[in-house]
Amino acid sequence: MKILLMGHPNVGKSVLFNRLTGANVIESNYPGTTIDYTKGYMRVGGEEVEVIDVPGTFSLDPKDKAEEVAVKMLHESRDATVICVIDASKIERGLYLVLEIIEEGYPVAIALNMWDVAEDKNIKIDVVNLERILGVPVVSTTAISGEGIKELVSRSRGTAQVEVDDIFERVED
Amino acid sequence: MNRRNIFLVLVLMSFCIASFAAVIEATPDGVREELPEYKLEPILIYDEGRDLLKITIEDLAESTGEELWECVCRPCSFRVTKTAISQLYEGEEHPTQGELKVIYHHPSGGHRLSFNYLLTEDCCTLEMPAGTSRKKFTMENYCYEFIRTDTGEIFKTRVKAQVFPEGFFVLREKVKSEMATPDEKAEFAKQWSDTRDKFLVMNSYDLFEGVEEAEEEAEEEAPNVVGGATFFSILVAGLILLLIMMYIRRKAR
Amino acid sequence: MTKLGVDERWDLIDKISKKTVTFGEYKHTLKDAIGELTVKPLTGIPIAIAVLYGFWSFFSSFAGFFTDGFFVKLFDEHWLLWLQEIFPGKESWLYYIFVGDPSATNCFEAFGVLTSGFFVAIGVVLPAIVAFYLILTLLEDSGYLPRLAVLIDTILHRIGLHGYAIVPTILSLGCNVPAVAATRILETRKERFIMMTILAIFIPCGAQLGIMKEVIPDTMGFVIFYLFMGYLIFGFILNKIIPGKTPEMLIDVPPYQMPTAQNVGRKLWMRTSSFFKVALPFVLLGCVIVNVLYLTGFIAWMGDILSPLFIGWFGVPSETAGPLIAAFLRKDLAVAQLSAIEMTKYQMISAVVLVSIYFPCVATFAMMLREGWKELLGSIAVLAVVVTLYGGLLHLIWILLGVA
Amino acid sequence: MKRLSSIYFGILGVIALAFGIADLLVTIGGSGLSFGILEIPCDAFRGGWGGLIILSAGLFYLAGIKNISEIHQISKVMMGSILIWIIAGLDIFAMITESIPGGDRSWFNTLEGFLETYAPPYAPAIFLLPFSLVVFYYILKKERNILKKEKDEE
Repeated sequence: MKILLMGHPNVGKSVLFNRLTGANVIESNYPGTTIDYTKGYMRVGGEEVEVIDVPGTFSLDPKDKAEEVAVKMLHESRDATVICVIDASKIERGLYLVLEIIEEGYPVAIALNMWDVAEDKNIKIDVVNLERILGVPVVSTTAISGEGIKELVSRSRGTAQVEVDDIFERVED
Repeated sequence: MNRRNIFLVLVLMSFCIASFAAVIEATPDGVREELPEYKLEPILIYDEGRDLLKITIEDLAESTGEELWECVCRPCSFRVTKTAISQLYEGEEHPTQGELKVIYHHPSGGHRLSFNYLLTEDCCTLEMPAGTSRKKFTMENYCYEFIRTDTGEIFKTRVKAQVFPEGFFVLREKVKSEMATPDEKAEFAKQWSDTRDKFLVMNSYDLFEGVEEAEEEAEEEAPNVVGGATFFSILVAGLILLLIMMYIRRKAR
Repeated sequence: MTKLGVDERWDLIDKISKKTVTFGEYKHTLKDAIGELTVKPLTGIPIAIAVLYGFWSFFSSFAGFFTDGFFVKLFDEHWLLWLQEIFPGKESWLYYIFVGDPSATNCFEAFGVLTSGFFVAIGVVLPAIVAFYLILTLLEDSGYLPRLAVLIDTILHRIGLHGYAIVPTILSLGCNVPAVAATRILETRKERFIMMTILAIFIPCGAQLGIMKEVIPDTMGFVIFYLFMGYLIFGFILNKIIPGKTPEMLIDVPPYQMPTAQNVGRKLWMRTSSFFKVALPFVLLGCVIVNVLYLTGFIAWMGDILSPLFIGWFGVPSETAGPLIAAFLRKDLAVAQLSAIEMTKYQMISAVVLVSIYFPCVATFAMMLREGWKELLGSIAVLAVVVTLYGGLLHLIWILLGVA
Repeated sequence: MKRLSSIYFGILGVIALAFGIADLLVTIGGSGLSFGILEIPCDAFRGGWGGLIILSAGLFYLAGIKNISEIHQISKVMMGSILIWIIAGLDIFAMITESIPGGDRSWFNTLEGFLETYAPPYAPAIFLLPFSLVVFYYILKKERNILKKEKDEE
């Protein structure tokens, strides 16, 4: 099983990555470019899972080299599950990338990271309702302190493809 | 607005120049001409041509164009150079002109001419200490640093405070700015002559600081352990307090 | 799979967020207010000055504590004496390369690979690098570094770089090797070339700063100021000469947060170990080559050829040819050798400026090679121009000052 | 309460400003000054650069005292304190790193030598440090009455 960690830059992806993969981390360079990305492994339910920290990107139509690499990496691993890391205090910006990836047909799980920052800014998110509408697991996490990481890992294994049209219906009722 | 600034700067500048030029250094009148009984060894120094010069204090006065009784600076610079040489060179070793450098802080012609004559022109540099001028002298003007360029050794010294009588510089300033009363002038002339004679008669370790012969052990001021201990304990207490507060705040959240 | 258009996607998002997100009355927290202070230029610049003061003060105390406090004593009184005893063949050239000259009293002047090579690498550079990366990682994780980049962007843009170029610049104060690697943050080749060149030439590396502090403490301020001016001027010139435009800077400034010890520790370990894996072998290799060159008299021979250039144009004594050539391999050793040569204060300033401009150390050289050999040749060409121009200019200043 | 704190930080700002200017002047002057346990250093780094920062700390305080309860104004006062903590903190850190190694005699310093490095005279920033900590008290109080207000609302 392969997991791609995707999301905007500075949403705490690498902190989450460090939490997930512990020490065995390899700093590698994407061939033909000077963009680095880190790859690591974690054991989930007795199974060895490869986790890749994809360079930060705002959307799937790339504006600079790093975003190009991110999109290539996504398209290269058709079988991967994608964990989208979103800054909970700026949820709309994050959802845009999530929808794009869902449209590409990848099984997705969402980590609403920096949950503590959202609380400080007095933003309340109805996680259960969001999960019902999107049809993908949504877990609130604070990577820095490690809260929510275990739940995110276990629930991301069971996620499946979702149709965008279904989301439209679910958002109406 | 800036026209006023320029005007201000001009006033300031003219004031400086005026005060600087006011004082012309000269021998105060009414000075005792007879010199006390004194016996001083000449300074032995090689000139550029490697032959050994013997310069007595009289040669120094003559060659720099003044009678010996007319100046304090010549005896002072002679004695300080003699002392420096005795500190920096052992036994038969003698300095060569151009090899021994001096940094002095007294603006008078006496100092400049004597050092230039003894050590050659480009070995002597004058550095005026802060807060002193031709009109206003302090003990700071009577400090000297001698540097042996071949070995890099440095001999730092200054004239001891007790060589100058009490209130000598204050009196000098008054006399120099023509505000002294006649008997103040006479008193200054007497003190001036006494000081000059001291430089001729007294031996070097009484005149200058840091001369080995009379080894007065400089009492190294006791390390202020108590002050250090109090500060350190306050520091530690403060850190512990900080940690407790942080702990409470985290607990509260 | 149906694909949505951009607007459809935003409508869907609006609908979703209406259903799930309720914004409480958002009060500006103290943290945001302070965050604003650090970015606005009027208040941001004094804060940046204070942070850089903190950076430097921590760096010198931390590095000083280890180097002067313990390593000097360890290397000079134990390591050197032990080596001088047990190493076979006192006069053999092998001894000379590995232990250096037998009469040396401290590792610093022994110039052997095992003695001064190790001393500089572990005694001086290790604490400097650790102190350096510790602070840099703290600044990065706390979120202040991107704000500093935003603040400095306007200035750096004039020399064709954008704000984030401050990171390689600060990094190269630690060591040029990671700095050259860090130039990858910049997007276009032009920016990367400019950055690498003025970095390798003008920014003295940590070890060299340490040695400078020991060898010429009073004139160090001049040297650094002079180099920094060169950094700006030549950056500006290069930006004008090289075609292509520098893109606008797009940085997402993260919120301030407390850096976590675990994250800082990991980054610190990764950077320090990568330094040792990459730079250390070259540092020691450089030491060997320098000694071999000295032994075979190559440096003396080079010295005679270049001496008209040194005396006439740069106004420094011809013996400095040796250290200047040694500087190619090891900048820090060269500065130490310079201190042994008899020259006036002003000549010393010129010599040290030349040594720090003259050539990056061989480890940086290798890193630049890895980045692309065309860039490397370009950098060497620029370097040659800079050395002759800058050295001559300095000499001219001394002449005008009447101190030549 | 508000009047008292703006007066307090006003005075603190003026003192910090004075110390900053004194630092700069002494550094330009060329010879260090010390009165009893206060010592104004004359080296370009701690005196000049450090002096400049204490000066801006003073300015931050003064800029922050007008209607101090407003969040942006407290942040200026807070920033003034942070600048002082940087200078004073690193001075203390320098003392600590100086006190432990034993120089050429022994590996570690003697107890007496250790304590002696903490002896006065101290740089001006260290005197400002305890007074700059008062800003914490003020912020905690402000947070407490915000919580109280929220409780009243519910």
